[in-house]
Amino acid sequence: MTKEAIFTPVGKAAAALTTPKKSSKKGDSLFEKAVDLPEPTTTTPAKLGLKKGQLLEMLESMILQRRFEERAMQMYQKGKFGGFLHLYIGQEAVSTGTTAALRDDDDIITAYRDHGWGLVRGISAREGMAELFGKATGCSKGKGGSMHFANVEKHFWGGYGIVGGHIPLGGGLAFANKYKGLDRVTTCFMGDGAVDQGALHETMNMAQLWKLPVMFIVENNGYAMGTATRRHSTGELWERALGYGMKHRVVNGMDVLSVYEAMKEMADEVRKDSMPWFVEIRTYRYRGHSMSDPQKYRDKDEMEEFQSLDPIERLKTVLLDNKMATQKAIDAMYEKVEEEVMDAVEFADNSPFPEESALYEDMYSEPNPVYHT
Amino acid sequence: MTKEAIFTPVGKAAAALTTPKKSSKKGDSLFEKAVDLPEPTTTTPAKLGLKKGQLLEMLESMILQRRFEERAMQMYQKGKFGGFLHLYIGQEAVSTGTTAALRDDDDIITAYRDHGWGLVRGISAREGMAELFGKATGCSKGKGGSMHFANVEKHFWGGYGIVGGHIPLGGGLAFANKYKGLDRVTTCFMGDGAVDQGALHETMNMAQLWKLPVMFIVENNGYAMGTATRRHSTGELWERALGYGMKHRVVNGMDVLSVYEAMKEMADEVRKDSMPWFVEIRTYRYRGHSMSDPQKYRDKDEMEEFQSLDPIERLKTVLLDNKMATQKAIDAMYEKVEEEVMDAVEFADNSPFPEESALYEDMYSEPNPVYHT
Amino acid sequence: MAELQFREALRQAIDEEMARDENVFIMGEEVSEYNGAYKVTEGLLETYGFKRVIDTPIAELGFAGIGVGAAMNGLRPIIEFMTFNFAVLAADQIINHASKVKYMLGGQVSVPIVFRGPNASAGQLGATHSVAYESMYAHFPGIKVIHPSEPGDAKGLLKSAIRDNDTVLFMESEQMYGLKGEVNDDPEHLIPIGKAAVKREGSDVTLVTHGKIYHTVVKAAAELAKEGIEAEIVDLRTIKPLDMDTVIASVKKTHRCVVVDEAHPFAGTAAEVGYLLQRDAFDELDAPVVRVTLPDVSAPFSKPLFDAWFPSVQDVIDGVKQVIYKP
Amino acid sequence: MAELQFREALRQAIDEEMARDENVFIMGEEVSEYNGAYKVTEGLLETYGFKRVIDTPIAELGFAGIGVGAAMNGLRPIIEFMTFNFAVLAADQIINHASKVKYMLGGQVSVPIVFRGPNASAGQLGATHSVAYESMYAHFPGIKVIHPSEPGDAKGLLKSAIRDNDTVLFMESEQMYGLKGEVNDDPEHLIPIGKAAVKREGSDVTLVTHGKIYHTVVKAAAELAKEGIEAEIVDLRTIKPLDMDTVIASVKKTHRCVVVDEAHPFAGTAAEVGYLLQRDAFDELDAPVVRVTLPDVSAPFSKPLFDAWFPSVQDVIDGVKQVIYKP
Ligand SMILES: Cc1ncc(C[n+]2csc(CCOP(=O)(O)OP(=O)(O)O)c2C)c(N)n1
Ligand SMILES: Cc1ncc(C[n+]2csc(CCOP(=O)(O)OP(=O)(O)O)c2C)c(N)n1
Ligand SMILES: [Mg+2]
Ligand SMILES: [Mg+2]
Repeated sequence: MTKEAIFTPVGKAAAALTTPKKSSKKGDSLFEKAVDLPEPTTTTPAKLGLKKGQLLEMLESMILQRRFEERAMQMYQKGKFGGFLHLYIGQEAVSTGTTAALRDDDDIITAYRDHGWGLVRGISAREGMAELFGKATGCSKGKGGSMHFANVEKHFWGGYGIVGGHIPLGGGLAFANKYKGLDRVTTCFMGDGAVDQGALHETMNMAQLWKLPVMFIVENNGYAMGTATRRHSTGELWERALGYGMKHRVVNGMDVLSVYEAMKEMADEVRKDSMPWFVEIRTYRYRGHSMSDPQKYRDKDEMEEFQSLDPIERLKTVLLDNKMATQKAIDAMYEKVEEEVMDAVEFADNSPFPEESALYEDMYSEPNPVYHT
Repeated sequence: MTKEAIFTPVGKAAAALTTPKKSSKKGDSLFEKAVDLPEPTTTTPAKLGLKKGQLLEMLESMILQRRFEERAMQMYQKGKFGGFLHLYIGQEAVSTGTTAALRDDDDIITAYRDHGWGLVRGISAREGMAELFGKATGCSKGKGGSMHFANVEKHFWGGYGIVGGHIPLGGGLAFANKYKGLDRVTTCFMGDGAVDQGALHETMNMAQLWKLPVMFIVENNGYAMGTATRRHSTGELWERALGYGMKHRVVNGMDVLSVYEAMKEMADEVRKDSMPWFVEIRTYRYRGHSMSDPQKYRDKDEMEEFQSLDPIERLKTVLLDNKMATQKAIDAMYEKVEEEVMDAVEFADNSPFPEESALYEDMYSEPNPVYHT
Repeated sequence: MAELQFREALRQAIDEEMARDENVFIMGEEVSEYNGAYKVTEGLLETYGFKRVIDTPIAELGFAGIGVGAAMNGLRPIIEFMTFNFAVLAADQIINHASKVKYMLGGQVSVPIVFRGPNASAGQLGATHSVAYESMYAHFPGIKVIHPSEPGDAKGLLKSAIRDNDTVLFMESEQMYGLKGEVNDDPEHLIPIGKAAVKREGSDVTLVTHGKIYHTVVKAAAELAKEGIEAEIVDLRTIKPLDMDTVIASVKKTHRCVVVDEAHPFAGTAAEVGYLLQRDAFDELDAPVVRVTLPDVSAPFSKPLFDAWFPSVQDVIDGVKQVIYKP
Repeated sequence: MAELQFREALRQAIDEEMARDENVFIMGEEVSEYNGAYKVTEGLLETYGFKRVIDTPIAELGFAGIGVGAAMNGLRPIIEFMTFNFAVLAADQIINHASKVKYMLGGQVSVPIVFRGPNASAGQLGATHSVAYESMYAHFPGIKVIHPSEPGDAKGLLKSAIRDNDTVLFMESEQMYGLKGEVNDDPEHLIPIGKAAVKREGSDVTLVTHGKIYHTVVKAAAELAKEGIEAEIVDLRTIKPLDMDTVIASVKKTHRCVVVDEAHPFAGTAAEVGYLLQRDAFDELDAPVVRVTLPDVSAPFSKPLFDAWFPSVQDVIDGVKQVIYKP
């Protein structure tokens, strides 16, 4: 499909308005594909320095992220909690590969699609589910909910709901690390939609100018809500780096090993030269944007294609092919995770809501702040 | 001088803090030069299609801009008016070459360093000086002052004081032209300091995505207030275009013919393909940022070097060398301009201030708006 | 007259004004192909095409400013913010540009633009998605602020806003979009900006309110009536210009006033109304004006905390009791 | 005690706090090499070097947010805005991030940050450079707002702001930087945030004010004294938390009050003070609270228009006459 001018759209809508409706058939889809995945890495786990135990941990973590959210969705539908619920399902290789590649004291910050990030960075399923339920036992004491998971002690600085708003915060985390002489790397994740925000431009300029030890990483899942990446951002996302002479890389985000390899290499480099990166990790979100998304903006073919690339299935295959796990062991892992998640649901359900007095806690650091009436 | 990290500065200050003070001598300046001028055009005026009359008009306009501001500065120092006064002196080739290259109904918008732009786009010296004096006869009725010259009828949409704030406005002017099917080109000028604002990034993305007939043009005069371009923007400014796959060009802004040639070519192209440009015109400001600038951030050598490239002197030489004007004619031109400016001062001086009732005019379009008390 | 949802009333207003004037267009995140995040613009793409129903990137500052520039150059943009929480990113274009350009250029241009979208809270959306911004913008000259509570008002006022030659902010609520009400279907029926409406007559106390929390006030008035307290409800509809004539006329009758405002208390609309009442109707007041607002705390996510945070029917009743049983 | 200019008092506060705590740093446009657009930071570069005195690009949203992130991660940034007019670009970082992060993460982080710079008008700078923003920010929870009028207060309050563990906005004025006053030179002398000061005693009327226009009020009080009217001046110093105890104590003495505020009227600090007075000291008031503010019009450039726009000594006197000669 050729590029088109303003006042005419790219992709589905153009088709819908210019061609008669027909059910989409494999092979003649009118969609541009949401993202073109780069080739996954061909380096073996062994060459990547990944031991069997680590790989199994990664698989378990991905399964946990997946099952946690599937249950969360059920609980939402059951009315256990309200608000937005943005599921990370499909993107688990990004959080998992990244966390495995980083040091535990490297800093992570992201947007509101944050459950996976919380779970890989030490928020227990219990604390996570309780947060969704708005309970006092939640990771953010029930004050943040789905969009504001955080585990600051473990260097996960949280999820943020203003698109692009946390990008300067990421720059600031890195600034502080550099100021304090710490060799921590800050990884600032964002959706493809956030790339269009001015905050990114301002922060990238300062990061490059000031040599901040930070990586700006786009999880390009093909869509910002109902708008395909190609409809909201001109060119390719990684090209933004060119404007600042910033190092850049495109990564296959459906393959946890590719993410691991790339993140490891880049993080090592940042630790050495304190120069920032702009990274586009291409991935796919299997679910709607939030809970009330009719998803008319994409077709079944595309979904099926990406589902065939499921990052969990892929890692499973690696493990089975390399005889690092048996099907039985994997089944057992699923069961364990299932129990963990069901336990989390029970925990969340049985946990108390915050006391009403909590309304006035955590606004300020001082013990007895003055509230205006 | 090598690039340095955050917490160590680039340029003068680094030198000042690391080497003993000594008076700067030609040849061993510690400064990086503010801007590297690209080669001026070698195309002759004739080949550019410029007639003698046009060249003389351009010269007169440049002299008028220069003398207008020199007098304005005197008047400011005499206490005839207050507020900021940002002089365009040194940059006149940009406004003059651009306006000569554009159609009269092409749109121009710029920042607060706007006197030159107003004068080339039909604000009379009288209306301009009266505006500075805050008189009712000023181009903006005395309500805007130095930073808000405008002549909307002649498609000069004004000067704006929030750095970067007018960039989306420029995009919007172009959007409206396209919407209405007009083939006008919008030229949105900004200082090098404005390049770092998020508004530029957001507008460039939309302009490229939507094919807006707009040119984003940086007048890189080497400094944003006291901060050298290299200290506030990473890399070269024109490189920003690469991030959006936008067409780009670097232009010698001390040579009015170079500006004319480049602007003409690009504007013609925009009119044909409705694709935006990002342009860096390199120039130099001879005066301080505003009236109270000690200018310690640059050295005399640099100033002298750029003064030797004065765009007015340069055009004069072209005219004299090509026998298109005699020294006598040029002297007469200076006299005429001098009279025009002195008349403007007198006009401004004798003009009435706005009536106090004007305070409540021009806030709203309706005849009797409600004001809150 | 027809019974329409709030979103349908808004859509009808936009549709009629787009049909009437081809310089009117609408722009914002998800307004076009997706039919609007909250379906206000549903179907407009089919009618008006991609030229006039435009999806934007998530770049509030940029597209607000493109709107302002387009308005200066002869168009009449309707800029939809997915919510006014995100409009904070565009505040410079609203406060420093849209509202000031005309004045500082000595009247050479106008900025006939409408910025619209949901404002204030909508349930458990957390601290960054729940803020009421009307008084922030009303503080600055050059900005009209409308915040209706019912579909009929919404339609008539949005039409006036689109036809207005200056900058208008038009505020809605995610939680009102499904609300039904009588809507005038005459395309020339406009409701003037700056006129409050007495929505319930009563002689014992005046309840001044606007926006979504109007519906809480209605319920409170019904409760109070059971106790024999007849509240008069003044729905401001427009925050600025503020129609104090209507408020004062009511207070002259009731001599007591509670302002109910879904905003934080400090220097909000309730403060303004309360201040003006004491200034301009001092001798009419038999008790201090009381305000019922949010607490001075950000929005919590947890349901019971959120419920404690949001002003309730009981809070309104308590406010009324306070002004009625003044010692 | 020493007699210092306002800018020197601020500089001393910053200097002392930077000396005391190496996590304190200052960042903003022209603060370092240029010594500050208004010379507040003059000399700090020499003392603390480029690591702690940092020039930024003109990118208010970005560097404000970098400050917030740095504060979350253990530093104590002082972010200078060249003026608060430009901070509107950073409003999202202040309103949606700095003030809310702690709460929405359930207390896991703090944001000990000071945003400072000149606020409100400074002569003929036109519509976009003359706006008073204190009530806009004070409207939102989680933000403390300080706006002193004299060098001594400025120093003691800025030191408290830097040591405060949460978000503080500290507002100054280009036109006050040269103003001299007595300043305590004890590095441990702090002035608590949230305490107003009675700067002149009087029994006939209370004048509540803050920031630059305090000096207009002082002149008005001197004029009034000539006529035998003794005004008590309460300088709020901190806008939020607002010290109404001190205001009410004064009104209990004078029973009349004029609030003088260099801001636009709608939902400004003056409205808040006026509203609270009628709510919390209704029976103490012998006349309605009157406010003296800017008109509801943007700042004009032209000198006589500007002068007509800015509240004058006479406007304050007229306000007092209004509350004193109440029929
Ligand atoms: C500043 C701002 N504008 C708009 C929104 C509403 N909104 C929430 S998510 C979203 C889409 C973001 O897409 P993307 O960045 O690609 O992230 P993804 O949802 O794909 O993870 C929008 C428009 C917002 N939260 N913040
Ligand atoms: C948003 C904003 N921030 C800060 C300022 C203060 N300021 C005015 S001009 C200026 C420097 C701009 O430099 P540049 O863009 O290079 O333009 P030049 O003065 O060189 O023409 C600054 C920082 C402002 N007016 N607006
Ligand atoms: Mg996305
Ligand atoms: Mg410059």
